[in-house]
Amino acid sequence: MNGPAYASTLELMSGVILVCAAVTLWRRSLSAVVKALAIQGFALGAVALILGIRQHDAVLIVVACLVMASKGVVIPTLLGRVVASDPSSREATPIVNVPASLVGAAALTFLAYGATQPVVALIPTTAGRLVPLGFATLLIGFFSMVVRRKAISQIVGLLLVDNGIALVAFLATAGVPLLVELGASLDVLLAVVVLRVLAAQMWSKFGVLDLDQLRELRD
Amino acid sequence: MTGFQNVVAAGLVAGAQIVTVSVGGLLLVGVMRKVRSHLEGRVGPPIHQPLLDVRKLFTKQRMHPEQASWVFGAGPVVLVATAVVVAVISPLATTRPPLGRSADFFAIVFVLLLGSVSLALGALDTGTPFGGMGSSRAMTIGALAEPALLVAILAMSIPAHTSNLPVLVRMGLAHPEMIASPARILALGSFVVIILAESGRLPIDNPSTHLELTMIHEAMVLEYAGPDLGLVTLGESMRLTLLLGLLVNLLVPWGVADRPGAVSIVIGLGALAGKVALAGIAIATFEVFTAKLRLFRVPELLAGGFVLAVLGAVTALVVR
Amino acid sequence: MTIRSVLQALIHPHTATNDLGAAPAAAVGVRHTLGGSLQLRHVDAGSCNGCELEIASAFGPAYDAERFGARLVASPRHADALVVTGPVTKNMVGPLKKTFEAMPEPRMVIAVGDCARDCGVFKGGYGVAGAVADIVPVDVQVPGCPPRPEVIIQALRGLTGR
Amino acid sequence: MSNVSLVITAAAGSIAAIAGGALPAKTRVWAAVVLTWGSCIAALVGALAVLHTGQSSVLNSSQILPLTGVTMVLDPLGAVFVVVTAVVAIASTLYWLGYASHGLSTRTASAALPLFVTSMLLVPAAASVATFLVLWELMALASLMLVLVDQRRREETRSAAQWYAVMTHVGAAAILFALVLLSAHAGDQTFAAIRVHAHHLPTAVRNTAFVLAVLGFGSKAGAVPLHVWLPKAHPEAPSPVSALMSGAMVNLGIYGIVLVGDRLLGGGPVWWWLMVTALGVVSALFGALHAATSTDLKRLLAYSTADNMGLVLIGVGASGMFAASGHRAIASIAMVAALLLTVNHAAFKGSLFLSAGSVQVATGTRDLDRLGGLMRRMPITGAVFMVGALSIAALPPFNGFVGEWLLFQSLLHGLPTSSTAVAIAVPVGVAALALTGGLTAVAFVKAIGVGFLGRPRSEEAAAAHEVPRTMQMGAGMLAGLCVVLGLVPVIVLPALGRAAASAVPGTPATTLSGSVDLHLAGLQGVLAPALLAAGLALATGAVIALRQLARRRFTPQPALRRAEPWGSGRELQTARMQYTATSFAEPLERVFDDVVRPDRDLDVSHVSESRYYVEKVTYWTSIGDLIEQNVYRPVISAVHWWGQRARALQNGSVHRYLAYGLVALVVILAVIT
Repeated sequence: MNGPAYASTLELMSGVILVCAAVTLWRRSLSAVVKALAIQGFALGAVALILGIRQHDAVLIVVACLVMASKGVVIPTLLGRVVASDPSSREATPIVNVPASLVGAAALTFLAYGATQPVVALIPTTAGRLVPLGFATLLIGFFSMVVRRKAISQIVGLLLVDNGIALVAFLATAGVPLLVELGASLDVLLAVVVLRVLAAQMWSKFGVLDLDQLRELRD
Repeated sequence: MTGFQNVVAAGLVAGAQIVTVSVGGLLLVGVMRKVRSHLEGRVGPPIHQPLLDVRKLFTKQRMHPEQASWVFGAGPVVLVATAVVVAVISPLATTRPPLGRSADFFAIVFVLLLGSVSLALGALDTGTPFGGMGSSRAMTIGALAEPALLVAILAMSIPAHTSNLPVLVRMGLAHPEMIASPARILALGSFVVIILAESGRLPIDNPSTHLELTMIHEAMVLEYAGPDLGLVTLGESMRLTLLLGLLVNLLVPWGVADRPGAVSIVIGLGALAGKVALAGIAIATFEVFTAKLRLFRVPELLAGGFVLAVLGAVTALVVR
Repeated sequence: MTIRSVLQALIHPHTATNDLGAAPAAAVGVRHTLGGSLQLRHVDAGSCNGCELEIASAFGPAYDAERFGARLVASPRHADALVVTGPVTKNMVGPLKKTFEAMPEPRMVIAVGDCARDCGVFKGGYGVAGAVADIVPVDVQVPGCPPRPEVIIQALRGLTGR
Repeated sequence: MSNVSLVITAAAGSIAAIAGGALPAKTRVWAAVVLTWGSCIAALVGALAVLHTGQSSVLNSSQILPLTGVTMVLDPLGAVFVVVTAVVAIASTLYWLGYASHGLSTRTASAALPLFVTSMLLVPAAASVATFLVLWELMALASLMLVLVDQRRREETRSAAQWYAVMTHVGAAAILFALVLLSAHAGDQTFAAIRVHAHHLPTAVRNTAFVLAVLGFGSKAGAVPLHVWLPKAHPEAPSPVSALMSGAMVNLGIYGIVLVGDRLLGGGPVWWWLMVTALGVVSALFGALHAATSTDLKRLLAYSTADNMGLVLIGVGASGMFAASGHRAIASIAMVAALLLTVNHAAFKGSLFLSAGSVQVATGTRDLDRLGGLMRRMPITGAVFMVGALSIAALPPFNGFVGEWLLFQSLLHGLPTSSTAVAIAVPVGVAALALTGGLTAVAFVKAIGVGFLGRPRSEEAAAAHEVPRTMQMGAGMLAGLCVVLGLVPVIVLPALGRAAASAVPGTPATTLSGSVDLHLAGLQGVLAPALLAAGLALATGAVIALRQLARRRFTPQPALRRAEPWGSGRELQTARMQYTATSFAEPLERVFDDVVRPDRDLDVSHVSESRYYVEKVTYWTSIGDLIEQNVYRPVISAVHWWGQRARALQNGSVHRYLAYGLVALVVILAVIT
């Protein structure tokens, strides 16, 4: 595809990924959060796809399809099941209230922008300039793991971190090797499955999916 | 063309835009009501019903509270006047509106703010609990919407190196990829949130509520009657139309007249009407399926809009 | 038209467009025709709420008085006509007068239901101050206990002229 | 000729002070005022000459001050501040004529006010460390005396004066250190010499001097967290003095920062100006938030002063950052924006404080919750306050709007070309500007709507009537300036351009051009405030005409009926049911609960017969200054604690004191040997 179209679609997809990260902090209803996550997965796949087409790199295209499948379909479906099984599937009282955490996300975005400038200077490509967005996604993921109570939100935060890393990897080093990406995805998939089981058990034990309840496991 | 002809042409364009915004604004409200009632399984009032209402209101008696000062009467007048000014100088049908060179986005925002401030003062002048309640809530929401709005403008202005609206629209026409840029899209996303807040639509405010305690905007105008109320209705519909018009022209500028000439202006007006009507239908449909937010959840929504704008600004910086 | 029928089929099973015939001649005592726009303020002066139910259904999907340009509003300042139901109880005399006074000229009063016209079964009750006409000038009367929505809509169309 | 004017200014001012102190009560005030006007007009003439020609005027004299002598150079930058001070002083002394009968006709006041004005007129002309510090201290002392004028009647005044004295002297100490440090390294105490040596100074010295200067001058400008004296002293001072302090004195804090940072040290690294910008952002937000939530009219105005100075500091900081990253043109636009904001602030805050004083005179209270309905009782004062409030809320067609537009433009155009740190600072600045604008709108809609509109909430407010002419004229003068500056800002912009050029080294003098339109040189930014205003006026006329024409078709009689406001048919409707300033700000208070930390108390008492019937509900709320409580109080208590300990040392016994002396002597000897 030609220059401007390539650039703008790439920027657009990276922007979508970042917005989805913000949406996970914005919305209280976990189902909406999971939807945002699915969209993010697809956008990530799209980024890989665009890069692959741009560089005529078949492996990268395969990776893109895998990413879309795992992060766009499988993981969200699993999480969706958990959410569906939990009637009180809302972040009713996050540790930091929503406006504050959104402002925090904005601050983190600026931080990411400032911190990645040296990296950007190293990679003078269209893709390289977008690295800050991936880094911001990563930071917002960490942040949402910190400020949210529900187990699902924790999983979502982890996935945001992973997506951020993946995006940075794609943009910085025109695509990671297939195996690495596969490994990462499977790794996360495993984590999700484990957490899903844990969540199910918590649900059966305490009837809530609130991490504060885990303290009770201690005694 | 001689200077005189220029002046005449500018006057004609201004008149065309004013008429379109004022009459079209009322029709837009009618369309939105029609869509609502259809989705609720009713026939609903005819589309021109708001026109009939306003015409009748102008023939009725004016009523002012005993203790009210001149500010009460000035409120609706200034509201409409600001809307008219914005209708003249903003690039709705053409990218060359009168005074277009000074049609700065920042200026337009503050002219509209003057309108809402004057209405809030009028509401406080009634000396009733409802007036104060309405203006307090409206001003609070307005204050919280302000940062999102200005940062959104900043995000749109960084790539264009100017905050001049006609230039922004023209750039959209010249470089379509600039519209697809995440900066512009994120900024417009937060702009949508702000439009819902500023024009008192769901989920921020329920325009058709009858319970005073749930009112935001309606509570400010409870005291106005006859022509004053007519002006308020007119002004509010004009503001909604202007905001939507700016939104659609920044999002899909195609159809806007980029060269002088009656034909292209007429086409521009038609395109504007079509685009704004579609936006209005979208909002009305959204409203049917949405519930009103609690007043103290509104800051969350606006903070979301703010974050969208900030992300837009950052992406604009990233890809600059 | 198609959208309408489809959506109504989806959302509201029986059609809302049951034709109520042409607009009747302007009702008695109307001083000014409103050009197809009628804003109403409803006051319950002590009704048993039978009339409220009928008014509600007159504005509901089935009868949909709004398509004739009538609309219930939140403040008497916005209203052209006052819809009063029920016999006026002693406690409601003041508020009813205030509401009437709060309306801008030209203003009308519609007494809906037999109680509003002549106190109905409550006539002579110790808490009843009188019929609506004893408190504020009535322009239109809607008979029935409770009046059928069609009748209410007939009266309203008499004012909107549509 | 303009150095002559400096002499006349000083002379007239001192004579005014003496006259105010010496003459009998009847003539005292008039004499002092007229002579002060003379001093102001002389300064005005000189400063305008400087601004017109761009030539600085120099005055050297070794006789006036012993040892050092006096060195005065009035350059365009200083001239701007002289003009602002002179105009505000003329207006508020005019107001003083009417106000004097309310406790300001004492000898102290009549002597201190001319002294205060004159010292403020001369500070921007001071061109040597000694001259500057002497005049600065004179200004501080005179203003302190004026704050204390009311102390017999109100005891809050004393604590306010204490806060003011401490803060202003800590600030003065910081300034003293900074300037002495510089002059010591320069080997000469004139500013010219310091400027020459500035670039050979070691970096540590430059940084220390600048930080100290920012602290010292920042406390004078009311920059958060050094603002604590401001919301105490400004409300307690008599209103003309508040107007002078808020309209003229705080500006000199800004002048000082620009003087040290740009003029003396010739600009510095980016982090200096990032610091200034951060200070500005914090002040703007904190001030605006407290202005929006405070219910005391003059306290509200004082906090909004902190907010406006914050915006000015954002402008100054932005100018410095752009200059440091090498964009002189945009730097000078930002500096012009900062100066324009200062001029505007002097105009509207002066008129606001003066009309607030009129309200206090007419009703005897500043508590918004006890005011209301004044627009009908005091139409002129109400209109003046309205103009000031709309200007400060940055609404067209008034002057505040142009200033904020210029600031926004400078930030916008400075952004794309600047380094990473700046690129992060600028959007934050814009967000702060926007939120401040919104909160200011809330604050002043509250001030007008609760204070002047609606129904009176107390007998005093109900009995209020218009104040003497001179007071109306004093306030009206500045309000008129708001309108003029809003319509044709180009009358001041060239002068401000020259001032900015003389402030930021190496910037073009003409960055803004145009007669009706306002162009940014070489950038796509145009504003036509006059046309905008004309359009608004035209549209307003057209709308009114439309309303009248439409009414002709059918006119019910009477066409306009005044009726009891609609209260849902409630039988009883009292003025106490209106929203008060407290309830108006309540939603905002909730949103920013973590920042303003209001302490509330709800007390419900039941009737003795049954606990189901409430007898009385008492709701009590107050908002303290978070920074004062969490930063200053601990320090004060610590000092107090040490004071207590120190008292243990001295119990009056002569022997113990002798013992101290002996111990000291022994120690010294031990050290020496």
